[in-house]
Amino acid sequence: MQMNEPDALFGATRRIGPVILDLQHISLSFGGVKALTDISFDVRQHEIRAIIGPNGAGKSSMLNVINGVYRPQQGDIIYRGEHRKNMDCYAAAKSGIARTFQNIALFKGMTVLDNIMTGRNLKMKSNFLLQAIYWGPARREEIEHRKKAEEIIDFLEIQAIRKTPVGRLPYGLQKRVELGRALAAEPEILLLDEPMAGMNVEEKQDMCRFILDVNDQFGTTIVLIEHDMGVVMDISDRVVVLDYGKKIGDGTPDEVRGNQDVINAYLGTSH
Amino acid sequence: MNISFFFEVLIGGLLSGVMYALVAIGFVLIYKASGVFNFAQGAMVFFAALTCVGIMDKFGLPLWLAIPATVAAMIVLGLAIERVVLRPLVNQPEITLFMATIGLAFFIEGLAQLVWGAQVHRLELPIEDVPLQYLADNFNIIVSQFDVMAAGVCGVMVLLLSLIFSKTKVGRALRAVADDHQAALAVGIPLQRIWAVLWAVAGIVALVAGLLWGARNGVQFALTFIALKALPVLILGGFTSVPGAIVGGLIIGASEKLAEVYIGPMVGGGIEGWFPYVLALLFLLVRPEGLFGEKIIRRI
Amino acid sequence: MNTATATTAAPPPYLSVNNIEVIYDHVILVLKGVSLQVPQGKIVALLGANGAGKSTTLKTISTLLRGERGDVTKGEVQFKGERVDQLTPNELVKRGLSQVMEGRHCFGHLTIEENLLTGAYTRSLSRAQLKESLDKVYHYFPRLKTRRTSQAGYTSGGEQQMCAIGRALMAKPSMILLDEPSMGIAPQIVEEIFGIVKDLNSKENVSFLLAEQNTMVALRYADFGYILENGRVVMEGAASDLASNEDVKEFYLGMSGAGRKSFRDMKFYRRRKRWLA
Amino acid sequence: QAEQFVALPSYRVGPYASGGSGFYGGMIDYFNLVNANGGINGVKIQWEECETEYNPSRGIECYERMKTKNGGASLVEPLSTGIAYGILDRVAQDKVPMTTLGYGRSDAANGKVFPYVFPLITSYWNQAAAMIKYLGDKNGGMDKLKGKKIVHLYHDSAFGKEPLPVLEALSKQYGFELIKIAVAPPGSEQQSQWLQIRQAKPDHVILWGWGVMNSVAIKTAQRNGFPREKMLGVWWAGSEEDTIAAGDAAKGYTSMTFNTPGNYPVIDELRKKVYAGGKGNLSEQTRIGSVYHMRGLTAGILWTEAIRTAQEKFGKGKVMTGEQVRWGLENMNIDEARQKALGAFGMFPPVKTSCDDHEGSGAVKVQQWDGKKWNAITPNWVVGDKALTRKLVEESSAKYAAEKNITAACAK
Amino acid sequence: MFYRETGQFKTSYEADGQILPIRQDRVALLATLAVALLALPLLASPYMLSAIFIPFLIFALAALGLNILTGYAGQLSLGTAAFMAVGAFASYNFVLRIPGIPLLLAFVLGGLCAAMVGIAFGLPSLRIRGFYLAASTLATQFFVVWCLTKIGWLTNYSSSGVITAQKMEILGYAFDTPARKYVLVLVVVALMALLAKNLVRSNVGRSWMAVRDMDVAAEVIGFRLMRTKLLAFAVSSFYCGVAGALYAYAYLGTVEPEAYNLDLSFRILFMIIIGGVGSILGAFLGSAFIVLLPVFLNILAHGLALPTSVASNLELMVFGALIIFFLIVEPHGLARLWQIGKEKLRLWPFPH
Ligand SMILES: Nc1ncnc2c1ncn2[C@@H]1O[C@H](COP(=O)(O)OP(=O)(O)OP(=O)(O)O)[C@@H](O)[C@H]1O
Ligand SMILES: Nc1ncnc2c1ncn2[C@@H]1O[C@H](COP(=O)(O)OP(=O)(O)OP(=O)(O)O)[C@@H](O)[C@H]1O
Ligand SMILES: [Mg+2]
Ligand SMILES: [Mg+2]
Repeated sequence: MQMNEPDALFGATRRIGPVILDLQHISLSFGGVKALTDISFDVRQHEIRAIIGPNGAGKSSMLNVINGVYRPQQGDIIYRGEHRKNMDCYAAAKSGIARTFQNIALFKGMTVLDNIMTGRNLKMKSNFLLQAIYWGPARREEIEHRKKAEEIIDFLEIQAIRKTPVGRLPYGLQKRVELGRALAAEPEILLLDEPMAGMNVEEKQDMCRFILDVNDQFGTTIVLIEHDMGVVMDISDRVVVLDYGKKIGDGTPDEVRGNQDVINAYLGTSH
Repeated sequence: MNISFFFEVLIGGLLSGVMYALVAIGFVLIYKASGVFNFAQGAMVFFAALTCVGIMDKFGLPLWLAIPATVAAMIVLGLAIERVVLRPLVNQPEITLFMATIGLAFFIEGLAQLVWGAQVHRLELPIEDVPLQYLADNFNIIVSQFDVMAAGVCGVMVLLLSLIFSKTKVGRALRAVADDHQAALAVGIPLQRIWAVLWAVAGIVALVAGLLWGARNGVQFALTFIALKALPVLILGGFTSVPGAIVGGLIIGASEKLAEVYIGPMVGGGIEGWFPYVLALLFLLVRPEGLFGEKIIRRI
Repeated sequence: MNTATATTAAPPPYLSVNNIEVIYDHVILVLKGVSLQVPQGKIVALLGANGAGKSTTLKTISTLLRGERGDVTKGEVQFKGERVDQLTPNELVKRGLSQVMEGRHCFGHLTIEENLLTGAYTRSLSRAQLKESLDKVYHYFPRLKTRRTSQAGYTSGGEQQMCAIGRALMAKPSMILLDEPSMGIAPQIVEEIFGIVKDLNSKENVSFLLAEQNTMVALRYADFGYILENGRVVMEGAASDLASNEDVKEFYLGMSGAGRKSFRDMKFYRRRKRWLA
Repeated sequence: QAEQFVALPSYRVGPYASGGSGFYGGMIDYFNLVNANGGINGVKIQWEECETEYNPSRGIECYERMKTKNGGASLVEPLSTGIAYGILDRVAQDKVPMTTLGYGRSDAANGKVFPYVFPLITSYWNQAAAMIKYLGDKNGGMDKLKGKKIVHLYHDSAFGKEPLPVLEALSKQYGFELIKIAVAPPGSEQQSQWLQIRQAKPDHVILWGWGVMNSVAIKTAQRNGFPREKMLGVWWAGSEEDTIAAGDAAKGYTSMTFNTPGNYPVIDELRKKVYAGGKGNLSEQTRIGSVYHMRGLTAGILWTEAIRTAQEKFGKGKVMTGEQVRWGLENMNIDEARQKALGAFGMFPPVKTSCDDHEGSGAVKVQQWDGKKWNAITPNWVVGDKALTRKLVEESSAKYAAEKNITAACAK
Repeated sequence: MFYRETGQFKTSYEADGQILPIRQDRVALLATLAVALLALPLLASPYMLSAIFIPFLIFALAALGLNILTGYAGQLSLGTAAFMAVGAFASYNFVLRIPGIPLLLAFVLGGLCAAMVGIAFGLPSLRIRGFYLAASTLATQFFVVWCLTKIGWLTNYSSSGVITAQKMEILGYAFDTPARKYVLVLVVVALMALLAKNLVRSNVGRSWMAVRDMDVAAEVIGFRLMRTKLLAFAVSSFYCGVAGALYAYAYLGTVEPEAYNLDLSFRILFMIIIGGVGSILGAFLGSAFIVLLPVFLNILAHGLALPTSVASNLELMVFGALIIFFLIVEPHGLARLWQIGKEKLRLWPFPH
């Protein structure tokens, strides 16, 4: 991986593919609270799809539905042509959906490296007895995955904190490590929940670059929740807007920017 | 099946359950206030009871004077625990605090026997532990009047504490503390003072439990073991609920007695040691936070 | 800004942090002598990259550091002319200094309203006064009102952030330490939050020390700013001066000579230029 | 001058501290008395205590630490079944004789298999047999036991189950119904057990309890209106600690004992020579002559007598090795005349040991609590069916020998 | 200045993944092992071997087991002694009933039995968390001991429910002296510690820690909660089971079920908390602390010539106070103190 080389990036071409994930008429409520009401939208291969909306609109809940943390009461999820009523976490992970969380959900007691290695767990095959003996295949496997993890560490420029327990890291770095953990799974779809919260502009720029590179380089499809409109408008291909659990807009950044409902509900007049 | 015998077992169980609840309440208080599972509660019960009879024996004071003296001792103990043990451990993981209370238990046990000696004492409360004549004569059901009184005391305590927790801002503050020490400090809840008060109150509750249990079993080291009887009550009722302690106590008491009498003989008896735990465990499978406990929030 | 008292002579610092040094876990040196002042009735912004030590500075001031195994090994903190680094957080809140912690820290099992009510713990208020304070917070954050009976643990990230800010306001402090208030908040609410800050500042003369990543907004509202890097203050000055400083523009505002650049057009990772280290 | 070193892995904290302090207090008091009187033919006794907390692991450490000290320990008494088990093999290897007064393995009475273990005076099996004998006598003859109901209320552990073979065999033999009711340790709650007992309406309740279980049993019996006179406890349920804790409820309660309560010249001497000089081991003088204290005194007497016996064979005024003391323990004969000389006539049954019989007696008494103190209610020592228990001893020790590959033989 | 890793660069991930990446540490560990295995059996007194080192190692093994469950997988358990009991009584029965079975195989089988019991009692952990689970694990403790006293077959119908561990013989070689027993225990414990270290630094270990730190996130990443938790219960119980068997065979000899009581469970728990939750080294340090401290205090109290009842109670109080003291100084246990000490040494003589 040589993403640090700008030339490599100029050459890459982004090709938006067919719909890979289609959400149809999703409704989700908790007791009396309606978090999502009849929401449908789709995600195409290779695209960067943003979800925006005011606080409590149901954005995070949407991601939770996509990867099976929440089970919607209604609706259909079609992922790679397969219909399902809902996902379950394990199946989602297995089929290539990885994510980051709004309230950082790193494993606090583990080092950065270990956290990133956990992202590769689904790719590890040797059983626990072999691992206990740590000989032969288990050892080779561990080293091979360690290499991948190190590539990600290099990519995210967090070499220096490799062996630091994540609990000690400042907020912004934790966000980056979490991205690393998701990337380690080499996902097909990457769900990012406010990856740039708590970062300054410079760090956001870096993060954007990471996201764009992942998208370019691996063709990873990205679903992104972000409150920084600058970021959303600059890097996403299409944007869904939610408000009070309802979809109020969907389209290219420019379309959304012009949508009066969206302006009223979310963007305000200053944008 | 003999119906009156069944009722006798049931009532006996319910009343024992009240006695368990008495100890469980002490746990609840501490858990509510700090999210700490206070392993030293049993030791505190022992310490309180022993101090009370110790004062009576050594200084020849009557019971009604020994009790306030012991209350004072328990308050001092509560303050000391806060200052020396809890304050430096603010915001530490629960397991660390739990462990500290184990150290505390050793300390208190050693202290109690160091000060008051190792021998067993008797403790006579003004109310005798004999069957209520009326019930025995008319229904052939034996219910000890002592137990009835204990139930009354327990009821009053539950009522009082529930009121404090539900009607005052301290109650709310306690729940806040149990959720997040740091944030509680940040909003200005005087954690230290609250803890000190709560431990002192838990000490007084321990004294009540110690007096009742001590009158029943003798004041001896084994009083520390009754904590083991209170645990299933606690998990069944929920760690954070005072009414839960009493409801849990009744359920555990009744079912353990019924099980020992009706199932015990089939398997060789002595099942009271584990039966309440297994029962509570099965119950938790349905409600992982106990009957009235706060639901554990697992969300990302 | 409080124009009535504004004179040319610098007002005595309301809060002053003198040369503090902080070590975590006995070995990790995080602050290497940080000094800063907040004059009464001013808004001071604390800027810096991830890990610069902003949160640590705020926690040192509010003495919440102890709970995280951090030690202040040098320096002192003064609030209203009194040394406060040995006080408990409770005493500080009573003296009028409140902190909104980074990462929300709501009481998950309490409802939103109960969360807000705990905020008023240090004040003994009548029912009516309490209601009034609550209404004020609900007025600032209407979203909270609709969720007032939900357990905070089940509300959305932004709602929790609002709850945390609202909770601090309930104590009616005269000085607020705000740690990343805009994090996870929708843009127009961010504006509103800063509006509230300005409002409290000018109407009730509340002073603010805010650690903020959204430099653009922060400098717009602040009077004064400090830039922290690797546990040291590397630059300080009036907000307007900082905003026009070329380096600050480049690193913190994302603007180069030609104005704002699109995020998509960033083709290079930043080779961080630093004042120090 | 050389001293005879003995090891006391004692416990003075924790749940059993009251018993431990009384028992070891008695032993130490007696050693002090012996030393004050010039020792055993001039050889003073030297002892060391080590806190075990009644915990096997710590007990073993104590034993290992003390066994080589001061030229080697020549006797040990852990007063804890768990610790006794833990050092059972070790004492044989190290040649340190261990006494287990009234507890531990009953089959250790067979000295051919357990050369270094001495369950002196009486074992659980003989006690159980004696209990039935007593109950038979009380009912007017063993044949009167037919059709009677006896409840065995026991501590649900190895300890409580130990007498079952004896009781079961006797129940078959004499035709009484044996109802076994277990109490889950520690036994601080027994309502259900006593309701069951009330339901069964037994003629007697044998209380095979330990620690808090005893006082709770007595109390709960009272709560359920069961007469205490019909309760017969083991000797671990027959001390002041058990009855005082139960308060008035204990009045009339009976238990077994192998010490006759009362005052003895040796105790008077103790007060004069030891306590008057401030060297008494008990912190409360009221406990002098209490059950545990007297049991400790008895142990002290047996130990000194064993050493004395050994000296007679191996040289008076010399320090005996563990092996030599073992011989002494195996060849003791404390008859009534000797007891008189010791000022302890009747305090414990006469003891005569041999290689076949490490127990040396098997006789016990029954005592009753009158609300203030214990009184013996059997004038003579009660002995049960020793043929039966002997058979069990043989069988069980043979099994142990087989498992351990030991060839049974008397040590020289 | 003498504890520096300067100049030691890792050229491969393999080298970096070593158990002890710093050369000094490796040398020190090997030296310790060599001394423990070669010198100690010859030099140490039988007392040290049989009353200190053997229980120290056995408890360390049990603590290791508990640490896997509690420290790594985050499931607080108060039933450790029960698993030890299962291991001991099962091994006893294997040796008794299968003539000629190799002793070590019997230990392993005993451990496997414990693992199965562990899995059974681990099932509730899928729903129950925290102290609720901890209190529930007491069910294991009481139930297992109850079974052992009730089911005569398990104790070969010995009248009192006591078992006598058979002679330890491997390939005709009898392990009957303290030194021999010690060597056997040491080898078993060292091997199992190595395996445990391997486990916790590979994917299984990470899955445990992930579940411990945040189980919802672990699930999202693709760890299966049920499998992970049950595996932790199984492995942990296996370790405890083997430790229990060693406790019976190499230490106690004759054992009643009561020897595996709640008290023992708590002692093991102290060990991991004092030593360091989630650290292999911590299990050893904790075990040393809990085994040695009472002995040390006891000897100290003797030296002061206090009346024994005072001394004993003071001992207990000091023990309790020291636990609290250590927790305040370092909540993460001795292992962390050790680490901090090393970090300080690395910086020495410059303060920072
Ligand atoms: N509890 C802790 N233990 C050890 N180190 C810590 C701890 N908390 C913070 N640190 C370290 O202190 C440094 C400063 O952290 P701090 O949280 O103050 O940064 P910050 O400026 O607030 O960053 P951010 O913008 O990401 O919130 C970081 O390098 C971090 O690794
Ligand atoms: N597990 C839950 N139980 C109850 N209510 C929930 C739960 N999860 C989400 N909600 C509610 O559903 C609504 C949508 O929440 P969600 O977290 O999806 O918002 P969001 O769009 O991500 O907002 P933010 O930008 O503030 O993060 C909120 O009102 C929240 O309180
Ligand atoms: Mg969200
Ligand atoms: Mg910060």
